[in-house]
Amino acid sequence: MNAAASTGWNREQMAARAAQDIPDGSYVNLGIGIPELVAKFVPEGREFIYHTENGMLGMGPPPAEEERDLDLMNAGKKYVTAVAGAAYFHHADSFSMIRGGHIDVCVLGTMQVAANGDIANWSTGAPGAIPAVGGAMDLVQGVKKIYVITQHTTKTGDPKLVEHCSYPLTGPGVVSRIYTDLAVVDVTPAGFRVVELAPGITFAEVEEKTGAQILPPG
Amino acid sequence: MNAAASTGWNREQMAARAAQDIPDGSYVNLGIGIPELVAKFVPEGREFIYHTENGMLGMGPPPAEEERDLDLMNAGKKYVTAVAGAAYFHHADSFSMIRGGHIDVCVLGTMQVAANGDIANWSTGAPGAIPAVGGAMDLVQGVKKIYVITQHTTKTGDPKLVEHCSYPLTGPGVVSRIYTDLAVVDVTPAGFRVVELAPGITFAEVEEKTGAQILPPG
Amino acid sequence: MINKQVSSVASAVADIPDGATVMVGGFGASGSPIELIHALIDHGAKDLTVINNNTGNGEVGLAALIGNRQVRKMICSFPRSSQSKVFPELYKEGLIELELVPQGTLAERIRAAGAGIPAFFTPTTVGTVLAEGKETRDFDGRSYVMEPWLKADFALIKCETADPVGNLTYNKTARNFNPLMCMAATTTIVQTRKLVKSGDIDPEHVITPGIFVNRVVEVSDPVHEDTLIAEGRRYP
Amino acid sequence: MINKQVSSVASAVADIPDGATVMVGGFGASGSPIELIHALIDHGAKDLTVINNNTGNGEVGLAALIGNRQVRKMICSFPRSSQSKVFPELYKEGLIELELVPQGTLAERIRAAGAGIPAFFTPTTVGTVLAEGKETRDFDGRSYVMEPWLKADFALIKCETADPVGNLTYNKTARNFNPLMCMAATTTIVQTRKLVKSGDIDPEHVITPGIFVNRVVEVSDPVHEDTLIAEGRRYP
Repeated sequence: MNAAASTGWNREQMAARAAQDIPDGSYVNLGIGIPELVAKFVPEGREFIYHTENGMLGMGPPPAEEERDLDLMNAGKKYVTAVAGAAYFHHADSFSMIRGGHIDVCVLGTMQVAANGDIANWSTGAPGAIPAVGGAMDLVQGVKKIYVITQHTTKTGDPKLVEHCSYPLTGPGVVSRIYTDLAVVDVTPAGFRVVELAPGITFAEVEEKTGAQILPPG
Repeated sequence: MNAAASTGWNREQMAARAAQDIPDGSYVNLGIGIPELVAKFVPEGREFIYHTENGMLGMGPPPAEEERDLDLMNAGKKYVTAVAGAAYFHHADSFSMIRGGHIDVCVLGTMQVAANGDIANWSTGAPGAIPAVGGAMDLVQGVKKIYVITQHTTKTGDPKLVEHCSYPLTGPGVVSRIYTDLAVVDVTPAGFRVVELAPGITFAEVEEKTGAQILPPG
Repeated sequence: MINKQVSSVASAVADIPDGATVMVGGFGASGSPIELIHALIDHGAKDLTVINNNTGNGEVGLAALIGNRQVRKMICSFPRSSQSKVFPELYKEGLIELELVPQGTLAERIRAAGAGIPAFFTPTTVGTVLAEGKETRDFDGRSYVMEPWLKADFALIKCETADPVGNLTYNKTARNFNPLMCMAATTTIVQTRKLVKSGDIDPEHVITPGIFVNRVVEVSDPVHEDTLIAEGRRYP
Repeated sequence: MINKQVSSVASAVADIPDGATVMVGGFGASGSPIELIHALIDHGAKDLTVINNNTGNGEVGLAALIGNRQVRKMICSFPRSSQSKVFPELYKEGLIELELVPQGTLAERIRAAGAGIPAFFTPTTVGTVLAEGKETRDFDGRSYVMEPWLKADFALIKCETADPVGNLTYNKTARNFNPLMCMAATTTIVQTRKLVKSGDIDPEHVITPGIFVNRVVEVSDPVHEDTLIAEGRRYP
C-alpha cells in the first residue's frame, strides 16, 4: 500500500488515527459517515461507550440482517445492537447527556472548519435547499471535545479548512482537532497548527491545500 | 351525634364533604393532617389516584407495622403502600406533574386564606422561626384546583378566612374552595361565598367568625 | 375502575379538529404510531400543525398524512432523509410551512411544556442563523438562547405495554420522543402492542406514568414503516 | 473493561476537599446514603455546602455531619421535621447558613444543572417573599420567576442495584432526588445494595445510565436512618 501512503491517509486510516486520541472509558458520539468507522479501530486495551442521540448508551455494531430489531436504530436510522451494560432513555435525557457536558468526545464530518474552530456542517445555505439540522447544533455546543474527520479539500479541490466559513455555522469556536487525509490539525488560539503529517505528505502540500494560515508541527 | 351536628362538622365530616367534590378518576394530592382523611371517604363508585410528591402515583393506605417497607414513604415521611397500577419516578418528574398542571386536585390545610384566594400555610414569618416550605409553593401554583380544609377559626378564636393574609403567602389567588367545620366556602371574583352550611350552623354565625366580607348561599 | 382503553384507533382520534396541533411520537420509523396516523388520515382533520423529529418516509404514516394535504405546518429537526419525498416536494412548492428546531431543543421544549416551564436557556444555536431574532443572554460568561415551551392539543404515541390507567413501557430506541410528548399534549392518545392488567407492569419499570395518558388502544401487531416501504405500500 | 467499582466508602469519599459543594440524595430517611455520609464524617472535610431536601434527623447521617460542624451552608426545602434538632439548634445560634428552595424548584434546578440549562422560568414562589430579588417575567399572561441551575462538586447517592459501568436502579420512593443529583455533580459517588455484572440490569429498566456515575461501592446491608434513631444511635 505504498501508493496509498504516499498520498496520505484513506478513510479507515483517518478514523483509526482519530481513535488513537480517545482515552479509555470515554463516552463517544460518532457522526454519520467516516466518523462511524472510528468504532472499528478502538486501540487495544481501551473501551469506548457509544452514545446515540435517539436514546441509547452502549450501542454495538450492526446486527446480521436476520437478527435485526426494527425498534433498535441509531441516530442515522441504521439498525444496531446493544452491548452488555447498555441503557435506553428518552430524547430529553439523551440531550441532557449532550448539552450537560457528559459526553467526552464527538467525532463529526464537516463541510468547512475555520481557523477559530467554527464549524459548518449542516446546510449550504443555498436558496431553495431544505434546511435540516438534526442534533448537530446540540452536539457541537454540548460535547466536551469536538473532533472532525474530513477530506482536506472538496471533490473539486476547494479547501475545507478555511479562514472563515462561507456556509452557515453549526457552532462557533467549538472544534478541537481535525483529522484529514493529509494531516492531524489542531485548532489553537493562534489558528490551525499541524500536529502530525500523513505518511508521504509534506507541510508545504498541507499549507497549499488549506484556506487559512496554518502553522507547522512543533 | 346530634351534639356534633349542631356545632358543625368534625374533621372526618370535613374530609368526607371535600371528597364529594372530587370527580371520579381524579389525580389527587393530599396535604398532611385533615386532608389525609379525604382518602377514607372516597364516594361509592369513584376512584382517585393519589400522588405523593416524593415520587409515586398510586399511593395506598398505611401498611400494617410488620409489612412496612422502609423505602416506601409519602411526602409526610409516613410509611405507605402501593396500589395495583402504581408508578415510581424521581423528583423532577414528580414536580413536572405538579407544575405542569397534571394533578387535578390538591387538598391542603392552612393558617390563613384570603377573600381573593391567597393562601398562607408555610410560615408565621416570626423572627427566629426556621422557614420550611417543602412542596407547598409548587403545589398551589401547579395543581388545577386547590381545596383547603381548615377549622373556621384558630384555637384562640381568630378568623382564618381573612380579608388579607397577615402571614407570608404560599401563593396568591390560588384557592378555589374551603371546607371548614362551619361551611363550604367558595372563593369567587366577589370574594368569599358560602356554598353550604354545616348542620345546625347559621349564616350569621359563619359571617361573625369570618374575617372578611362573606356572601350568603344562593 | 379507571379504564382509559378505547375500542379502536378510529374512535381514539375522532375528536381531533381541523387546525389542531398534533405531536407524533417516533424517530424516523422507530416508535412511529402508524395505525393512529392512518386513522387520522381516515378521519380527515385538516390544517394541522404536526410536531415530529422528521417528516416521514415513503408514502405511509406521517408522509402519507402530509401527502394527503392535512398538514399546514411541520415543526421538526430533520425534514429530509433518504426515503422522504412527500414533504420536500410540497415544501419546494410552498405548500407546507416548516419550523426547524434542533433536535435537543425540540426535546427540551416539549419536556418543558409538560413540566410547566414556559422558557429556558440553552447554548444550542448560539452564533448561528437559527438563533436570529431570539433573546440571548450570558450566564457565567457563556452565551445562551432563550427557548419557549412547545405544547400540543393531541399527541399520538406508540408504546410496547400499557395498563388500563395508562402506565406505559416502550421497546428499545422506539422510546425516543414518545414519553415527552405524552407530557406535553392536552389529550394523549396511545397505541400499545400489549394491553395488560393493572398491576402487571412493575411500578419500578413504568416509563410514562398514567397521569400523562388519556386514551389507550391496543394494536397488537403494528405495522412498521420500513416494512411497508420495502413492500412498496402507500396509504390510503 | 470499564469498572467504576471502588473498594470502600472511605476511599470513595477520600478526595472531597474542604469547601466542596456536596449533594446528598434522599428524602428524609428514604434513599439517604448513610454509609457514605458517615465516611465523609470520618474523612473530616469541612466548610461544606450541602444540598439535600432536608437537614437530617436524630444524630446520625446528615444530621451527624451537620452536628460535627463540617457544614457551612445547607440548601434545602424543608430544614425541620419531627426528629430534627441538630440543624435547628445551630441555625438559631447563627452557626450555619440556610438557602431555602421550594422542593420542585430544588429538583428542577438540579436537573437543569445536569441538562446544561443555566436558567429556567417557574411559577413557583411568584407573589411570595421567596421571589424577592429574583427576576420575574410574564409568558402568556402569567408571571414566572427565573431560577438558576444548581451544580455540585460531588454527589453522594444511594441505590438498589448497580453494574460496573454505573447503571443504577432504585427501590420505590428511595429514588427521589438521587437520579437528579447523579446528573448534576462533577463526581458522583454511589453506594449500592447490590453490585451486579454488566448486562444483569435490563437496559429498559436502567434509571440512571452509567454516564452520570463515577464511583460505585457496594454496601450490601445498609443501615436505615429510622432504625438507627429508634435504637438511639449517634455517629460517630
